[in-house]
Amino acid sequence: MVEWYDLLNEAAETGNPPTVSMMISGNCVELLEGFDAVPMYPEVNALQLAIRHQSLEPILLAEELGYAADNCAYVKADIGAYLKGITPTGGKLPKPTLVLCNFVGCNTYLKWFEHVAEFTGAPLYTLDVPFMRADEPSKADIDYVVRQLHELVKLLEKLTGRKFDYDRFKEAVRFSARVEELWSNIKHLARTSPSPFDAYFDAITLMGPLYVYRAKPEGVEFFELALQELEEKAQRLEGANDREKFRVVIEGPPPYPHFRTFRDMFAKWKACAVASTYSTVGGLWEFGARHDPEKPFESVAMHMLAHNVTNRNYLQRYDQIKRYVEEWGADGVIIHFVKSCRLFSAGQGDMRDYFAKVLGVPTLYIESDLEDPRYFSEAQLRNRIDAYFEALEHQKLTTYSPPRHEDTKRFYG
Amino acid sequence: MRFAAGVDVGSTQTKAVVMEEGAGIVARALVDTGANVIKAAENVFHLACREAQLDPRDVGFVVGTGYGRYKITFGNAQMTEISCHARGASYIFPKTRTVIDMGGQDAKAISIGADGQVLDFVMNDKCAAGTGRFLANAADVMGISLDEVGPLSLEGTRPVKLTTVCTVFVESDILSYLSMGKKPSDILRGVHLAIAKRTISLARRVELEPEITMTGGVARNLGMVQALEEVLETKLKVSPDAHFMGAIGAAIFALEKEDESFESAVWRQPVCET
Amino acid sequence: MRNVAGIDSGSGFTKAVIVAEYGCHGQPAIFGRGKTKTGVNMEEAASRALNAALDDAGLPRDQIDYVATTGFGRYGIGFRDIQITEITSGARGAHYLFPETSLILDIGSQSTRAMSLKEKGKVRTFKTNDKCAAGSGSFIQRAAKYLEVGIGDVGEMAMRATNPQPISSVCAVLAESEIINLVSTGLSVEDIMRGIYDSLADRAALLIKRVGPGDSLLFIGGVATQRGMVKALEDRLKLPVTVPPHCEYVCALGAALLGLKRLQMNEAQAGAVVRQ
Amino acid sequence: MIANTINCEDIIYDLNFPTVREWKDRHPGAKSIAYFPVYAPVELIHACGMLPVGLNGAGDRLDIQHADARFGSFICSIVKTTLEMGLTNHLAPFDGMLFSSICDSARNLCFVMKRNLPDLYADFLHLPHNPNSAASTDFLVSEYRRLQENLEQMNGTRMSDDALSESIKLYNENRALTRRLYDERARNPHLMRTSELYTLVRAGNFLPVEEHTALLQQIVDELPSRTGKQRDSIRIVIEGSFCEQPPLDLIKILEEAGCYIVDDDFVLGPRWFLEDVPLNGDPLRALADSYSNRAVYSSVRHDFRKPRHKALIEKVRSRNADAVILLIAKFCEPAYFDYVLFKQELEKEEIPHLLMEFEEKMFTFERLRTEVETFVESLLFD
Ligand SMILES: Nc1ncnc2c1ncn2[C@@H]1O[C@H](COP(=O)(O)OP(=O)(O)O)[C@@H](O)[C@H]1O
Ligand SMILES: Nc1ncnc2c1ncn2[C@@H]1O[C@H](COP(=O)(O)OP(=O)(O)O)[C@@H](O)[C@H]1O
Ligand code: SF4
Ligand code: SF4
Ligand code: SF4
Repeated sequence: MVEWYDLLNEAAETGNPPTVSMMISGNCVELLEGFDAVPMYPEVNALQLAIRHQSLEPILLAEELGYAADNCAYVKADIGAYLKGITPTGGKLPKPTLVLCNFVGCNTYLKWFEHVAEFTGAPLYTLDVPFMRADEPSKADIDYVVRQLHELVKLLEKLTGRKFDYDRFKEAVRFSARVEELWSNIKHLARTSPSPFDAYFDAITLMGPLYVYRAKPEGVEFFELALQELEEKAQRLEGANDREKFRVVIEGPPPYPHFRTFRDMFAKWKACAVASTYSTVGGLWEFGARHDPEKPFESVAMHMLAHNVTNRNYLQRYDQIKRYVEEWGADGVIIHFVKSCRLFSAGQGDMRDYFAKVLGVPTLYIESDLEDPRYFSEAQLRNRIDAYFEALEHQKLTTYSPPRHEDTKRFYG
Repeated sequence: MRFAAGVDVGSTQTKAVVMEEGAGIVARALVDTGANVIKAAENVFHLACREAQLDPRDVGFVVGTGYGRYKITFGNAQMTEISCHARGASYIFPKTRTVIDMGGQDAKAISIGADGQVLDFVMNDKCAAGTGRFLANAADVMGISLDEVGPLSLEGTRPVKLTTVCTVFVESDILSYLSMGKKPSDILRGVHLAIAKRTISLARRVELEPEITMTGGVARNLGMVQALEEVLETKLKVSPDAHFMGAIGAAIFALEKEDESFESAVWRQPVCET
Repeated sequence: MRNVAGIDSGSGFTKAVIVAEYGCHGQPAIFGRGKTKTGVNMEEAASRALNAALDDAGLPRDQIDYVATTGFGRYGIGFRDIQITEITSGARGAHYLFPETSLILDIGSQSTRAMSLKEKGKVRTFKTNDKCAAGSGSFIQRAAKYLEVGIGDVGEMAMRATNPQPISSVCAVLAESEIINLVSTGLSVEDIMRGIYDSLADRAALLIKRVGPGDSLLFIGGVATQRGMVKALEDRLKLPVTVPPHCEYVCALGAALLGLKRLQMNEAQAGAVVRQ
Repeated sequence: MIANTINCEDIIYDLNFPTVREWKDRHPGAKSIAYFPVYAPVELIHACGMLPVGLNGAGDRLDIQHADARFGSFICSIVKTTLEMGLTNHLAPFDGMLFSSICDSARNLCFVMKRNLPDLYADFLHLPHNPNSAASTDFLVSEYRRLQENLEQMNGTRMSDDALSESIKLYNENRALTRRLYDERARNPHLMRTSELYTLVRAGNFLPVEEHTALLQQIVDELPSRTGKQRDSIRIVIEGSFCEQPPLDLIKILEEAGCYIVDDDFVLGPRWFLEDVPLNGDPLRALADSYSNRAVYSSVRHDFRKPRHKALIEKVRSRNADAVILLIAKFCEPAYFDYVLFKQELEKEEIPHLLMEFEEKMFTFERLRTEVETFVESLLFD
């Protein structure tokens, strides 16, 4: 991570290497490799600020500019920080060569990057990815994205003055496929009890490297190491917490400004997240999807369309969580509503309704925010979380077993 | 013969119940929480003991609940009011599947399973809109006692539509309706319906499966019970002990404590968290 | 020589001000003030406030040529000639008292308003808070009740705070039990009161920041009589905060001044008609 | 029933959708498709022999009892009232419901509806956000084609290109008349009150296009005979109500407070093309191409060739308006975001503006009345 920020700093100083801001979710970083360009992820900046307790100041500045209290605080923090010249590491951030809005689901992306382009004066390209309205992307969907990817290559050649290196691109896709394989294997380790790692809190710390190095040999190295360590831990039956009492699936982003406090509320109950939707924002691979070096453009398109949680529709997310509960053997589902994020949160009440009422899975619904420290009421969260685990405990004594797949029909497909 | 007690330190009123194994509830006590939470808890506990003709030392185990539970100095353990209200309700009405608790400053809905375990719950505790306090304020403004608001509201035929849910501003709302010459009963009916709607739309987040039991102090307000029933279109179970439900649940847990059905975090010793 | 009455029918209190057209050296000047609880009958409260002001000015009722109303009850007063919103009138009144004013905060019993002015005391932008008591004067009234001190004294007490107690609750009602707990843990009323002012100041600051920058703030409305609140604002905003004398009458004053303008305009037009 | 201006208000506020029911009685077996009120290809639905109906939420005429539990805090009212209608069987007259990629809330609503109302055909259209790309029109053609096939399947009959051209023609006429009325209002706001024009246009959401066109014609014809005198009011442009609609009473309050509304983005549903959809060539492609190249801008349509804040300024100038009121639905995130750039641009151009937040389900307007009156006063008094 640090090297990455240094690289960005260098780019800011020297104008080299070229940098492209884009969204983490469903990104096409492999394509950038073909130009030796470095990705910049405003989301990472925003969440780094939040973890470092630096997010409130830029948020307030943004609100003075007219951003509403109810706008996504990621955007407010990012824009505010840009205008204030704040960066997570204190280093410089370059003016991006291109602001690439890879639109995968979240409509806020469109606004966010429109504003970044407006404020930085950098050129903007919106790569429009059709939302998953059916189970699988249609041919038209894929063609549309692929054609835009080719347009993007032309544009980047113009902006960077560099020729697109197709072989580098193919190789990058190969690295990605490998990293995805490793990451998926890590995720699957959580099926064993005790789980050697927490697939929410620990997974999030692993996500940084995943985004920055997915398409690079460094990424492969890093995750081979990580997998090995965790496998050994699993061998020794070592859990994430000293003793695994509850296995839960967590939906929704974490409250970064209060990350530790939040984590402790679960640790206190020896509850371990065995899977989480948020850790699939970068890519959803535990169900087998991979990039394919033989069809680089198509597979990048497929990744953007179908293999990241944000571009998948709500019912597909229900299904994903349901599979986690069943195949990863979880006792319950925690839905963390974040005020900022309508993509994740709009309709989570219905999700709760589905899991609690239709499937009968013990479900906890809690609210805070992923970036704005003001929306975090410790006492209320603790009260709810305690009550939830008190109940789970009671149920584990009585007879409760997570529902099996066949108990409930899928909605479509 | 074993005794155990539950103390529910609520935001508005503090309740205590003493139970005897086999014999059920042997004593109840209720005091206003007031400024000194610790004191209130001790008073109510001793009152209950006195009524049970017991020396507090004869009470084997005390479980504290309610928002002030961590403040209880003499308690052996705490549990959240959610677990306790559920436990109490299903003790009094074994067929209870849903609990609606309306207290002084919050409202909860709890969905419970066959043997009283909590399946799901929601609560409103960020904004006092639509809680017991709302009613208490309304009563103040109209210069009538809490016991009267409910019955009076039942006489209302043309409920008014409140323009605010804010527990503070509802006062001026009511005043302006009075000045328009609206009947107090109609105004109160409007107030009760507004709260009922608010509470139910919160409660619908959990499975509203019958039987539905209402607990908490507001359950003593017939007007509220009736308003809820009207919005829900079903009858509610309301026990004369509704106000004590949290304390009852706590007392039951306290009795259960002896037979080691649960080990674990629930039984952490009192730690004063602030 | 004509007299105009401005009546601010606020949700808590009704205030009346009488302005004479040529008071001191040809300028309009304040002749009298009156204040009363609004209660349920705005019209009646308005007459009460007006009469008080008349007594104060030593004028009979029939000497009033024009009545301008403002505040949330402005439409509820039958004997008005014109109604103006409390924001416009507040701005105008403030401008009359302090012509340099560019940034104003008005905290009343049920609402908080921030406004920035352009030339001649016209409103440039403004923001008002949502109907939530946590940001308004009635919060203080209730707090005072719970702390068992008079509303007249809370402001001074807060000035003596040594370590302010932050209030975590965002609700005026829920805050009360928090306050009670603070009291029970033996904290001083002074420190608690200051904590309440700080949370109010935080909310007010959000509004103020949204109406734009300024190098000083004029603070009006009943809450402005409370020095603790003034201090809290100064600390939070890092700006000098001025409070005009009789700060709760500023809206009524502004209404009177605007009313006077109207009166003069109408007559000018009437005159024009006659001349034709 | 032939609609007239008198009962427009009843039409748009009746949750039993009498006009839809009547149409269905007159066309046994024919289907009707409701659409979330922004950018829907009504022509396509019409050409399939179905009745397209723009749903504008339920306002304050339906207590939200169930929807709050599905869409919690921080979500706009129209999403909740629309779901509430579904959960309380108010959508019975409709055979399907159409959503499009306007915002996250509305999109998630589509799938929540799918789950809660399995019998209702709910479809989601992805409208392209990259009109710069040559590929986008091709894509939208395929997307419309997909919708067409689904509708044909519901009907069991094919839709002919001629039918589509015919529908486009009908809607072109209808939109031309609407544009005409908008121009008339801008010229003589005292003769064409917005509260009237609004109900008139909104009624188009619930009437067969032929009927609505007749209705519009009737008003256009009678306009010249109207008389009245100008009040001293300010000419304002309304921006931000493209989706959730403000209560009619709020619009009336704006007018009472002394605003002549000379342009607005109310009920975009039926009137979102700025010019006629061309009738030469493949009609479906013409329709798709018109979305990219002839559609009115709004906070939920992204076209980086022409920033929305520039478009707003143009609108203000061309209508020679004095000020802009950004009338935004509470919790409408697209509108919230655009406010920032609108604000900047308006300030640069020194155009006075006011931000007002409303909810379709609100019924008291004290605070908003005070805000708008202050705004008017700040422009009129000196
Ligand atoms: N006799 C009564 N009639 C009607 N309402 C009552 C009565 N007694 C108490 N209440 C209501 O019950 C509320 C307190 O209920 P309680 O469950 O004790 O709240 P908490 O647990 O938060 O203290 C009071 O706010 C009041 O509105
Ligand atoms: N005697 C007093 N001393 C200090 N503060 C007061 C006094 N009387 C009223 N207040 C404060 O002023 C507020 C009312 O201010 P005001 O501007 O009159 O409100 P409104 O115009 O909305 O009625 C009250 O809520 C209270 O906080
Ligand atoms: S709305 Fe959610 S997904 Fe979109 S940018 Fe904000 S946090 Fe990310
Ligand atoms: S609206 Fe009233 S009750 Fe709700 S938070 Fe604000 S002050 Fe408290
Ligand atoms: S009002 Fe705004 S947020 Fe709500 S559905 Fe419409 S566009 Fe989306």
